[in-house]
Amino acid sequence: MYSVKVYVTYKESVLDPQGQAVNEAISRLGFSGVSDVRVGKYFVMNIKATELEINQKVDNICDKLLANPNMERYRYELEELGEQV
Amino acid sequence: MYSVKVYVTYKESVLDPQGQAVNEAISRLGFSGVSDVRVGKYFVMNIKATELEINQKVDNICDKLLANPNMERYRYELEELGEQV
Amino acid sequence: MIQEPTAREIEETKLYQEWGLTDSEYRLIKNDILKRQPNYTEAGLFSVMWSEHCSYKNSRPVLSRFPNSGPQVLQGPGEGAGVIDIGDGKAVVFKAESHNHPSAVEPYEGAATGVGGIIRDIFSMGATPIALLDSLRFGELDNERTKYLMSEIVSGIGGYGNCIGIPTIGGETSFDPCYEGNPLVNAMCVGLIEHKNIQKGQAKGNGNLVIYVGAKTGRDGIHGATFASDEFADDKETQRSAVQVGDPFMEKLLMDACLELILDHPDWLVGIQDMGAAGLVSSTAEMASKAGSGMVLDLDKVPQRETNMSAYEMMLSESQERMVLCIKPEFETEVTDLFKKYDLEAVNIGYVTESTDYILIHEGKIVANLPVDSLTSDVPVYHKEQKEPARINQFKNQDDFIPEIENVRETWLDLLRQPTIASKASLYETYDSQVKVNTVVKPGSDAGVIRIRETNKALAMTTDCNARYIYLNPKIGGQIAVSEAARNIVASGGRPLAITDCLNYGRPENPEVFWEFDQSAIGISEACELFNTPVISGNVSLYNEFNEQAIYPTPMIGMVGLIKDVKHITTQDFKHLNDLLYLIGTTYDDFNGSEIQKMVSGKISGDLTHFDLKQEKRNQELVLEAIESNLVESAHDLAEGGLAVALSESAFKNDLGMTVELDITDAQLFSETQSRFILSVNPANAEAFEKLMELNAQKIGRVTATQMIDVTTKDNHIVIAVAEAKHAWEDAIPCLMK
Amino acid sequence: MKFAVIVFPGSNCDDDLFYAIRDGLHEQVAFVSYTETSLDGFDGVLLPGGFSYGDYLRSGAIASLSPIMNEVRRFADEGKLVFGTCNGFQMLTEMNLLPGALIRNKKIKFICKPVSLKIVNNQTSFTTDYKDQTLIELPIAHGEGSYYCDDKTLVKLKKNKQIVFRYEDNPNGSIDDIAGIVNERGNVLGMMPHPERAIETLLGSTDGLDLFKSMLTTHTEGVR
Ligand SMILES: Nc1ncnc2c1ncn2[C@@H]1O[C@H](COP(=O)(O)OP(=O)(O)O)[C@@H](O)[C@H]1O
Ligand SMILES: [Mg+2]
Repeated sequence: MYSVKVYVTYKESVLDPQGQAVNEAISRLGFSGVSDVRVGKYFVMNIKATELEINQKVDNICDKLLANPNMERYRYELEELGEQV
Repeated sequence: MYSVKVYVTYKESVLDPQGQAVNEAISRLGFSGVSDVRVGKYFVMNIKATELEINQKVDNICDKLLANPNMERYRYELEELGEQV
Repeated sequence: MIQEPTAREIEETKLYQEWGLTDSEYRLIKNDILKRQPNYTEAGLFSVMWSEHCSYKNSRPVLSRFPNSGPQVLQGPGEGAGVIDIGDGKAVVFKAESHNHPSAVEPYEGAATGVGGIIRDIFSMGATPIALLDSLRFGELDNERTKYLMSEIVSGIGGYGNCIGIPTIGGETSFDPCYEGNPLVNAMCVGLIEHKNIQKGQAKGNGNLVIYVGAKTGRDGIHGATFASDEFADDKETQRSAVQVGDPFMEKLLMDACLELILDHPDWLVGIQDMGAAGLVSSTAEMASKAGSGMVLDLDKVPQRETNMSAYEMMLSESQERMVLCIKPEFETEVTDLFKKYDLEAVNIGYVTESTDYILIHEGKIVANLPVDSLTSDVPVYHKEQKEPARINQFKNQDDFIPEIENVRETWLDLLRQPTIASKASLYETYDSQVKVNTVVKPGSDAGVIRIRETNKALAMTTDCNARYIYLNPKIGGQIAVSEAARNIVASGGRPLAITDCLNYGRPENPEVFWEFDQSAIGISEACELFNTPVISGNVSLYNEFNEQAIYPTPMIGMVGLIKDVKHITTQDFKHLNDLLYLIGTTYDDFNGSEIQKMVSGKISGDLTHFDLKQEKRNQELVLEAIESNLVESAHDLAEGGLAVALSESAFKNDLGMTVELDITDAQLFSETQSRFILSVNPANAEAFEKLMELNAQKIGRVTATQMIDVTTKDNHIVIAVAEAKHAWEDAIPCLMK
Repeated sequence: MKFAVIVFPGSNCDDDLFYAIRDGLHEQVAFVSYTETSLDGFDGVLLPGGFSYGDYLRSGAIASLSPIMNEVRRFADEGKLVFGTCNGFQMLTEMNLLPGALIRNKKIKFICKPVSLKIVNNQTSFTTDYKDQTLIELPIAHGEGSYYCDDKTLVKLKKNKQIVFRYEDNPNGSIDDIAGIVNERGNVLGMMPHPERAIETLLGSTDGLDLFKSMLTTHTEGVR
């Protein structure tokens, strides 16, 4: 069993209106020197799989569902948990 | 200058309907063994600050804006970038 | 930086072909227009402006069939949207647009930006948008992809409309296998305007300024982006055209700011236009060309979201939420300040000239210099070859389909479960249909209705098209599409004013497709002539094919009607016990192309018979007269699924039942003969009503409290609990979506 | 009585509230921009629905940082009447003028439809003109309207009778069917349904009018 964290963001070239709005709000709150805010999605989940399978499985789930290849990219982190069958 | 990544998730006690929906969608796609999906937000930004200030600054931004303490928690990672004044 | 190919290379490698220009078009540009080889930027401008999408070079001869004038028409096709007078110094502005291809690739954003685009068309006329409608076509809901597409497309439409705060008050959704790989997403926006505020997209007056407002330009949706051929691609990522992402929040600010400028400062403004397809080039070139002016643009001033954008990319980018203004130079600061108030950038990017040259400057150099009309009005027009598809003759010669009904009760319920007929509430309940508090009739009746404040009037609006009929017989199908829209308006208490359209077809190079296109346009024109509903705006979407299989020809009709007094607003729902039920129109065996034909035989075939435009008009006039004489409690037109479906739908909202006796066969309960309505009438008004209708209304029964649908035909006595029928109808789509 | 309707970038039910007061209640009403810093001369504040700042980040979050909101807080602290519907409710929780938070509807989707509500406390400044425990019908139109609070807060809300409206048929997964709550002092109300959209018979319902009448009653007869 793995604990999997997936991070999905828009590609650089895609407009991120939410990131812009958050950036402006941070400035308006009086914090200076903050730039290039981008907002993405973050998924945490547990996945049962062997060491051999896990990467392919996560890639598959990301490609098919969690990230939209037309506009997003993703990366993930794996953490092996104790065997819990 | 720091590159800052902030991760915001619902507290455990808060129901996460989006996480559930994603979990169901993953199962429907035919992937088995996936559970406890939670969906959160992920922010990437650049912040100009000294080593002394940066933690407090990020904490402040998170407390005041990026996370709502009534229902969310956050964590972050810092990466120092080259000086770019 | 990318090395752009030289003018010579473009000609030698025929790069222009990849962009969609033919050899003869290239020669025309080189030999007759420029008298030299076009450079990279220029060739790009021509290729996008001469595309079918921008120039209508293939569809123009067909569109010229449409009637588009009349005393009520204040603005016909040619501007952002058409404008129709509704009295009191007010006018209604509307247009529809398709976003089929973007939605097939990227359903949420494709649908959302489709809505965003059509809204800009409306407020660029100076009108306040008051309502949105949509028209959707999907494959069958039997696979994950289609479910995903529908769910995302509907979310995208709602996401944009809800956020900007314009109610979505109607639409249509239907399902046929031909749309599986190529769903249709058509959106319509309706606005209200005072005559004196009507704007034009024009850039006139030597020295007047060209102002860019709204979102920054990125490499979004750049035309074909075909030059990603590897020799130019240092960095593939940035070469590929990015998906357009809508920002309804930005558009709300842009809309409010533009309307403030138009309404409060008419003296500052000369012209205004949205940036739609082919963004900056199409908007600015059209504005100059319409005014007979020239223009100089300095592209270094264009607000850019990405670095190192070429002139080509900036001019062709389809980044959303942008507008172009032409203003008087003495008000530049005032205009900039007005937009600043809304946190928007307004940037002076050029000026109008007396000549008719269209000149672009980038990094201090002239990168394009063309006669402006060559991009807009001097585009070659093609008369495409036509050929009647073999199926048409086959359909004409085959026997009419007549279903055999074994269990009429089950058939009735099964029909209510067909996705095309079933309740669409699970879709439209995700749309805010009431924001701005003017919605009198929300989705769920024949037409959506918006009242007009400060008057007693209201506007009814609908989108309609039964593409199956058009597939069987495009000309009559075209007549029916307009008639059905008008019937929905009339049933709601309105008088049809005019139409807009989205003409969705396959490849125009296929002579059979082109024949369908032309024939259906003839049918639409004939109906519009008769109903006196000119075509005041519209949109053509060709190349709707998947695996070389064209969609059904689908000319969506968007119609707006005027309700003279809010008292006349009528819905389809039965209102009171004991009201009498009347059927207007005669029922024949019309099963070709019907829902029941599709249901029992899995496909459609045959010709369309019995339809008579004059009879249609006559029936509509009678119904409207009865409504306007306050003799009608509810009115519903008969469409897919015929009488059985219409009776059921009328019962659902208020959970009232009915007893009905009919001199028709069981099968005819499901016949789709056109030109029919069901009206309910208070018994106290029955005499006056019958007198008015003469022999055109047949009393068929009354509304009961039993909550039963109780119907007797020549063959059978059918009893179905309203609740059972309603469950079948309401749960069908949510069940399929699970 | 003079009402302020606060307008934020992206508000879109500001007109709805304006008309409810002007044409429904026949009292004075004016728009006040989010950039203003004073509410002098106003007797009641209305926070409209819509999508302030596009609902980016969290609905209501960015708007609640606007300059006018300090003044709204002061106004509330003085015991004057503050009402937020939909996005306005979300702002009030973001500012902690009301406890809890509004999260994504249980079924994820945006919902626009009329819902049945029970008046569970008619002793508040916003509900005196309703009969206790009656059912009314008001439209909802939201995607993030599921009311959430922790157990301790819920106990407190019940004990103090702060729950004002409950859904009969919970449309969004709100805890304890909560549709609207007041603060402890009773002068700040937030609710997801839209009373301002139920003011005219022509548009289907007048069940929302009594809420604004109650505010007027409270104002003329003194805060209870
Ligand atoms: N995609 C949609 N968006 C909004 N409303 C819709 C949509 N699809 C269907 N509706 C609504 O559902 C109701 C029934 O639609 P339909 O069966 O097409 O009506 P009709 O046959 O009278 O044109 C109408 O009120 C229509 O506006
Ligand atoms: Mg109808």
